[in-house]
Amino acid sequence: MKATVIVTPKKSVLDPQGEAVRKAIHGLGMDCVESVRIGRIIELEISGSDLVKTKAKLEEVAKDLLSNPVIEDYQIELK
Amino acid sequence: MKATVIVTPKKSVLDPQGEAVRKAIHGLGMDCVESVRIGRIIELEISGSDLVKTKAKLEEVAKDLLSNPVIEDYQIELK
Amino acid sequence: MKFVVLQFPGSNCDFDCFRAIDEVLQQPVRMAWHKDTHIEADETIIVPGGFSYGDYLRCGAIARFSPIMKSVKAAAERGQKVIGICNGFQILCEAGLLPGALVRNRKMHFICEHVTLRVESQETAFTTHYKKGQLLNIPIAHGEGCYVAQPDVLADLKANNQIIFRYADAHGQTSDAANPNGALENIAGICNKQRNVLGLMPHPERACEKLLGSTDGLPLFQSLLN
Amino acid sequence: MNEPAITPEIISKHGITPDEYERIQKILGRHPNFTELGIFSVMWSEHCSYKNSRLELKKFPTTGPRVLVKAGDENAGVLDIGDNMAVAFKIESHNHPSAVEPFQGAATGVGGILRDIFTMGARPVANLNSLRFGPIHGDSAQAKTNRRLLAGVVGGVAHYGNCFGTPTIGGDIYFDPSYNGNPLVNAFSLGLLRHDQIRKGAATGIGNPVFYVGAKTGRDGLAGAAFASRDLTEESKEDRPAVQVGDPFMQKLLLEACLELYENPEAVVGVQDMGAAGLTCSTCETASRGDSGIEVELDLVPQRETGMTPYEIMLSESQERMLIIVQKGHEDTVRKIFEKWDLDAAEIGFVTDTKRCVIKQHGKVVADIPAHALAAEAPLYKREAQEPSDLADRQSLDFTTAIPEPRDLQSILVRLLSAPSIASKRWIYRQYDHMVQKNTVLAPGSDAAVIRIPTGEGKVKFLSMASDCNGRYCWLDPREGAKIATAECCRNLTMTGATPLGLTDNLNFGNPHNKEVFWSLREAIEGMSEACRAFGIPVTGGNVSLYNQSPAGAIDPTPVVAVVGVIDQESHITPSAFRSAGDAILLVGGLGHEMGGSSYLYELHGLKKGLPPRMDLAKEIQFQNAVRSLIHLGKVRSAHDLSDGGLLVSLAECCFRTEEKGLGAKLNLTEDTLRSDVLFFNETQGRAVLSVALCDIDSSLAHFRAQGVEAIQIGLVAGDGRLSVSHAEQTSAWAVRDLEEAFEGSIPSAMD
Ligand SMILES: Nc1ncnc2c1ncn2[C@@H]1O[C@H](COP(=O)(O)OP(=O)(O)O)[C@@H](O)[C@H]1O
Ligand SMILES: [Mg+2]
Repeated sequence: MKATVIVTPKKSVLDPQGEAVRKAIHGLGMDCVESVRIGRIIELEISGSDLVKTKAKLEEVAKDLLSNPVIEDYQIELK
Repeated sequence: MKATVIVTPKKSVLDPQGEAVRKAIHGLGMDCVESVRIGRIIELEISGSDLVKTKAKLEEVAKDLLSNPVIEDYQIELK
Repeated sequence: MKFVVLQFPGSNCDFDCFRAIDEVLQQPVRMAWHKDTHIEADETIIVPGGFSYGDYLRCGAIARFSPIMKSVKAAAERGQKVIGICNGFQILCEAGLLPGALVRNRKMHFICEHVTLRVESQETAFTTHYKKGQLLNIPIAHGEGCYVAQPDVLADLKANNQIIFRYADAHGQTSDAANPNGALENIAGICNKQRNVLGLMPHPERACEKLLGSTDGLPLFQSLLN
Repeated sequence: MNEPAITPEIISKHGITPDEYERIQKILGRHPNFTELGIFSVMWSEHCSYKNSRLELKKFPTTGPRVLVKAGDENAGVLDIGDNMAVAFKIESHNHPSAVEPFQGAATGVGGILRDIFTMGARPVANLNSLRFGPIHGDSAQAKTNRRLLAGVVGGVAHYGNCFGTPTIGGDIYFDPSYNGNPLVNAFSLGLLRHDQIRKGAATGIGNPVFYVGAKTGRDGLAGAAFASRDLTEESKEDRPAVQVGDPFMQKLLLEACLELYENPEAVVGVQDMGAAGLTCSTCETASRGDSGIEVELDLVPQRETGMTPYEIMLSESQERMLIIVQKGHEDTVRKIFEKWDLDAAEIGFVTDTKRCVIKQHGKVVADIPAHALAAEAPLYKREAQEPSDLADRQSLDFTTAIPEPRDLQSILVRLLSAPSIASKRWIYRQYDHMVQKNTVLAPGSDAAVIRIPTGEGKVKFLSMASDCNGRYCWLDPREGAKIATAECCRNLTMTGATPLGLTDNLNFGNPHNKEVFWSLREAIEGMSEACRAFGIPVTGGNVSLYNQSPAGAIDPTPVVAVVGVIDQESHITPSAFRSAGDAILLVGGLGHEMGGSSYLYELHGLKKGLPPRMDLAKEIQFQNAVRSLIHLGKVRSAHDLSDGGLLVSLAECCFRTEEKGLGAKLNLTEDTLRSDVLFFNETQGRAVLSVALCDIDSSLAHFRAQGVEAIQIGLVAGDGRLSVSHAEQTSAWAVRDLEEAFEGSIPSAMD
């Protein structure tokens, strides 16, 4: 199986990295970029075939390890 | 417009971060995870409506700034 | 020999480099703000360590677009000497002045400590005061100093004798245990093909005074005076 | 915008008591609106007003010939170090934010204290951090949580300090179950400045513009100050949006821009950072100090999010922001400098003579409060104190019957060295850039850190600093524990050759409404005051963090102290590790005997019991003066104090980090009235092991005799990499390499 976990900063939380990149993009002449938010994408290869169980476990891993629920949201895709 | 740029480490390049996370996932008891690769997801809000022009410019930004072609691949989604 | 130290927003070893040149090496040196573009034809350029642009996105990724980097590129092409230390090394790689890239340390942590380096080549303007195989005590301080490169690039580096420093143990062995960050083949510093651009993760400017624990970094700067 | 009506629930949700509400009404002459209620609630929170501790804090000695800015007057105290140079330093807690989000909580804690320092006009040149966690070894859920907290906190301290470019050169850390669920994160920073560079935070000059510089305001850390002033409960996890994210890069720019601006003294009237309660605190405090008023239009405040209410803007704790009162006519100087550094600089208001803080939004007044009443007339409480009912039980211990004399010392020493509170902290400080700025002479790992201070014209001085506090001692006897913390910190400095100059403290305690907690707070303050008076060092500032409780109860009383001292000559700087084989080892300060509260009892027998060591301040000072003067005579090759774990632990530590030389020690103790475990592991204060060259033994011993300090030679530095001790016809020996492995391996074995 392949899973993708996308972790992004919560909307109301400061994303200094996104802000720095937005300015840099303006510096490259692309002023039309109004906001930038930067997250992580984690691609996993998983053995086994029990989708339901894997999903449940992955949910836990995403919450406890891959993201920081205080400041980030996550999304899981499993196929 | 909203654009998403996904930057992932090239297969042939060492991804110490992914490796460290794989080990940590095993530590949480999810041994079935065989490999982990960690990339960045960059979400942009863009003003204007010229899709073609924006796409071209974004392509340039993704190549020059958002990714490092030595170690990373990128993918753009624009809508 | 005249030196110029670049200053990016977030550079924090700029004054350390300045002081090493000014106070210890006692050579003329000036600072250049990243928005400036002027570099004298007889200046050796130091791209200092720190966290240019907060190390956001990738270390050095944003700094390489600073106006002064065009002048640095031009100067390098003219054969002027350029040293990138730590974040400076990362910037030079991002700017394409040096091959390869620097990624997160394999244990993910920032590491600040003295390490042993082995001099791999004396054949650069930066290393004439060292001997090949000499062991140096020089500190590192970085979170993303793991050097990586594609196999063909590595082959090139070797073929052209561009690997200048490797991490080694006290006996000079480039063992895995002596590799602080997981760098490919223990690589700590490389130069370009023309041998006038040097990048290294360790901080030679922090190893120029006995009081601070080592003087092994000083010969690097002294080499340039020849 | 419709604001909630003021109901008793809303009032109590803001942590305001009915009495306090009445006081607010009296000050305003009317009911407050919602925004004003929020403003009072943060300004009158414990964190900002010290309402529960201020009466006690008055007991500290705060004056002295070197004091240039006194404790409490500005953002940090300032001390003269000679040659027209001064240091500004302070410690600050970020315990509760770190419990909820360790990485960002610790990072913003470091950011906050750095801002306090450069607000004073100083460039930060050194950081320390004092940490407390629950135990990190084992498979329990609690141990896992503690490891996550430790990793996050250390990562956060490193992230901020490393990027900002100030070396983190030391600190202290202890592990104890009382910190489960309530870790302590205290960050210290020290900055350097010339006397004429001291900046103050007063708003004066009617009509002078008020500038807001730095990061934009968002809904970060809403009501963080109020949050830090409540018990940590399960629900406080729900408070999570209150966590702010730090941007050390932005702050580095802010530092450089501010220091550049200060080079134009004619342009700057006053400076105040925006810490807890951001805009509220900074406007009210500058107006209160200047005996003036301030009027601000919120529409002019740079904002990151849309639709923010006055309440949200005033209470936001967004980081990396400062308020600057500018001399009228110099606005462009400010704008130009901040533009160079790519920072916002917005003129948001002006100084008035109304003595009121008037806040407007869209031209309409949304808050109007007398500045002085708000900032300086917070209620003060004299809390009730009562000695803990079980104190006698805690302190009672019949050591000889409770603990059988061990047969051999072999494994005891190894276990002590691998106790995380004693073991090497390298795993931590290796993550901190402790060398940036190129002035670190003694790095973390020594008794105290030492940095070089250029004082102009090629001249240099050296500063030594350390932080400390043994919470176990304080739980057993807070008065004595606080004295010991102060004395031990000074002792650490003395070992490096330094003379202590001043102290900053962080009082970490539980809920002050608990009489026993308040008693321990009072005891600690009185003990620390007594010690400071004895050493002749002023308290230049500090921080109080109360409500450090988890469901299991209060933390051990933890009055952390950080002391700063000066070394005039390079040749006086003394390391703690042995230097050469053949040197003589002296034990100074006596053999000692006190076992109460010791690491031996705790780590080997699981006992947190007994009367902790007594602190005889006169004797301690006599001892430290004698060691320092011998160092200044150039006779001391190495000096290391005895603290947690006692004599053998200190001796082992003296042998470490001598890899290339492979040093050891050969000891012979002829004393035979003490049990071996008492002799080797007692924690009697005022003691140290020194090494001196053979030719200096007699004169050194004579020196101590003349000063009335006990000293004996106990052995020699060995070149065989072995530590061996003979006592009472028994010899124990260890390979230093094995001991060092236990010492170095302990924390990594839990964390990696
Ligand atoms: N949290 C920390 N951060 C940085 N350095 C630390 C920290 N904790 C301890 N250290 C360093 O480790 C060394 C040993 O500390 P400690 O065990 O408190 O020594 P001592 O018992 O002599 O006071 C000191 O140099 C101290 O600065
Ligand atoms: Mg200690």
